[in-house]
Amino acid sequence: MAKTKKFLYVNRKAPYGTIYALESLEVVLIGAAFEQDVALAFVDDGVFQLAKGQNTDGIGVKNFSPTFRALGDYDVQKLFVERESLEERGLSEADLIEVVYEDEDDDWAEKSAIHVVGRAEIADIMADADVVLSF
Amino acid sequence: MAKTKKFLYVNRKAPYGTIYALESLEVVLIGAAFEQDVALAFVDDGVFQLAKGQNTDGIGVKNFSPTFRALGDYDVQKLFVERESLEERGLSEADLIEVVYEDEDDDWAEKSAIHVVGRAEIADIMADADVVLSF
Amino acid sequence: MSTLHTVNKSPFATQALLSCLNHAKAGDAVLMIEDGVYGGLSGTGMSEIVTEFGKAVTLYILAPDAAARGIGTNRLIDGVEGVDYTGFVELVAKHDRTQSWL
Amino acid sequence: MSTLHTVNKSPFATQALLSCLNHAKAGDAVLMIEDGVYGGLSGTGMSEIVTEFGKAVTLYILAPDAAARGIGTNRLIDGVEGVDYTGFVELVAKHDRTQSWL
Amino acid sequence: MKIGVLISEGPYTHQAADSAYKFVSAALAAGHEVPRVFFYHDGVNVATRLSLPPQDERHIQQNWTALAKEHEVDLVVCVAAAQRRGLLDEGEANRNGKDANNIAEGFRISGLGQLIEMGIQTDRLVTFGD
Amino acid sequence: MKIGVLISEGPYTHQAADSAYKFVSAALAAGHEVPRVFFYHDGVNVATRLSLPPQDERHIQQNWTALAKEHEVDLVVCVAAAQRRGLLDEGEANRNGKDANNIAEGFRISGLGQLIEMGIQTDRLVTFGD
Repeated sequence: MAKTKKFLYVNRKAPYGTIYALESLEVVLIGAAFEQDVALAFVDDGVFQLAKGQNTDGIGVKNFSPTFRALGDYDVQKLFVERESLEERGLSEADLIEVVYEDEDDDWAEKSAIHVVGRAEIADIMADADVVLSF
Repeated sequence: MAKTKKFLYVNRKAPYGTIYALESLEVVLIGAAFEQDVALAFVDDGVFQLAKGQNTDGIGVKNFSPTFRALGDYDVQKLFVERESLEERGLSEADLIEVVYEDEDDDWAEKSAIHVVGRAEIADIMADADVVLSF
Repeated sequence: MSTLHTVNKSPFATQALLSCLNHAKAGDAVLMIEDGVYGGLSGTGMSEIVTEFGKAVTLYILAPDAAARGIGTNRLIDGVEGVDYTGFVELVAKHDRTQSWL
Repeated sequence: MSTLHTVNKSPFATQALLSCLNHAKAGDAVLMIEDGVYGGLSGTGMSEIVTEFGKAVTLYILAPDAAARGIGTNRLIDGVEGVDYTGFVELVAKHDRTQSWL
Repeated sequence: MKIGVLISEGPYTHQAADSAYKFVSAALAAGHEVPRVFFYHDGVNVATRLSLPPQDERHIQQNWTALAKEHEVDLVVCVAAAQRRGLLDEGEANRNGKDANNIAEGFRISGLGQLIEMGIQTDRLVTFGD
Repeated sequence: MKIGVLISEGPYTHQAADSAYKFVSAALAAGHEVPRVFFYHDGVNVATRLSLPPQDERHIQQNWTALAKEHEVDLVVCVAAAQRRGLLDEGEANRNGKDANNIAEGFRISGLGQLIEMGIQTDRLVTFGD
């Protein structure tokens, strides 16, 4: 079997105006079954995908933000959110939904999968990936 | 018959990367047969549609810029190009293709259909239209 | 005579809102819809410029699109008014023409 | 280890090129394709910032896309190198990964 | 008041067809007339009857077909844009030697003149696109 | 070297499918392998056999079908994205009670796992989108 590769999903677009955010999430969910190293980066308007309190009743489009919360169950533990992108949009970590996973190496303690990091660290994460999928 | 309306076609997108510029031109050509008052505005990246010297041989996409030159034959005499948009892109009127028409009120003298005007005038033209079609 | 402008793009992603505001005339209305609603957020890198333009034009936001994106009315720039689709229709009827900044 | 970044949007329309340049690392390559080729133009409102970033990364432009848009090589920012599709393939092979800034 | 609507993007990918549907529904509910909706660019793809969205999502084509039937809205798909993108009715398919067609009930294929005509004959024209 | 390609936009509307075609042709000519091209989002619309572009324009679907046949490239269309947008093969149409299908020769419909697999098995992955 091939060695494990580092997959990075880069999300730069806002939800609902276009379908990229939803269809990106569908790839992540399928990809989680392949036992590769998986990380997600939320940059630019991609940070809006994780905004709390989304209610799509008025636009007739399905609200897919709860699906992000399921990522922890799929053992996706690395959702990197760019701090500069949040700040430019007047957001902080408190405005984001919670995504948690149970850490098997730490007695199944519940931990946050969301990591707010600076732009330089996002650049490092990008430069460390084997496969970058952009949405 | 209904009174003549002022149709304004607003072109804000570059050619070839997307089809909007080409399909906008197709609307203008059909619309020219309806004997309405027709004007085109080229704003933002739309000014690139009129750039001289386009050669699409290398990308396998049809070069439609010669079709602009035919607009004069369809009696389309008003192509307004925003000066500020040109300047931001390092362009001047000399970088644009020629589009001419024959002025029936001036002994069929050949005149340029391209009018480079300032942003305020573009705003006036927009505010004077009855129907605005955006591409 | 006045125009209803609609903007459906995030001002952090494209130049559509800025171009719209640069061409709107005093007395016009600008309705932010779809991803355009982010233009109504206060406390962002765009808020100041939107607020400044808002002195000449009336700014609206399509409330169902804002709610979909988790934007509460308390997060909006002062003076940005929320409307529903019925309000959108009223704005179209009230102004002499509608121009979409795509 | 280095990355080939591709940008296919006009820098006058979207933030893609700027975001790419803000994340590219020294030694990376940035290839402007499709409407992205406008980022290679000299004498524009974007030229200075692109030139500045070009000190750390290598800037390329897909020549067939530039020709399609009427951009002669004499209009390019100094140091921006034109490549054809074969050169594009070579850049992909030469760098460890490709990242598209859509 | 007569309001014409232009839809320039395809279903699901962009919100345009959803926004337009909500807008037209509200306009009709308010007593306005929406004599025609014109589908151009990728908007022509709204008219396919082969779409199979997930059960828990809206069915954009069926919503439009139902709305048009109830309120007698003329749903016009641009023929040139449709041919490029593979959206055909039976006549187009037969004339061009294609073995299938995919247009849904309530939509009809016609020329760009119908868009200009809509601009002339309505009091307002509203565009939903990308 | 093995290069995988992802196409995320539909034909004619965006240049993505054209750029990818030129890129893949050049990669194959340079001696690289392109084992698979994956079509996602509106990219699935490239696979319709009902497209009728004007005579003086390129035929994007036919170009891909010919290239795939000559070089044994696996053209895979994402099933979920395809169903939303109305791109079906005969089996999908039959299973879902649709009276027509529209996929072209040389393309096959499969799951997103094929995209991940492509990422694992190739040396490079290049995305063409919007």
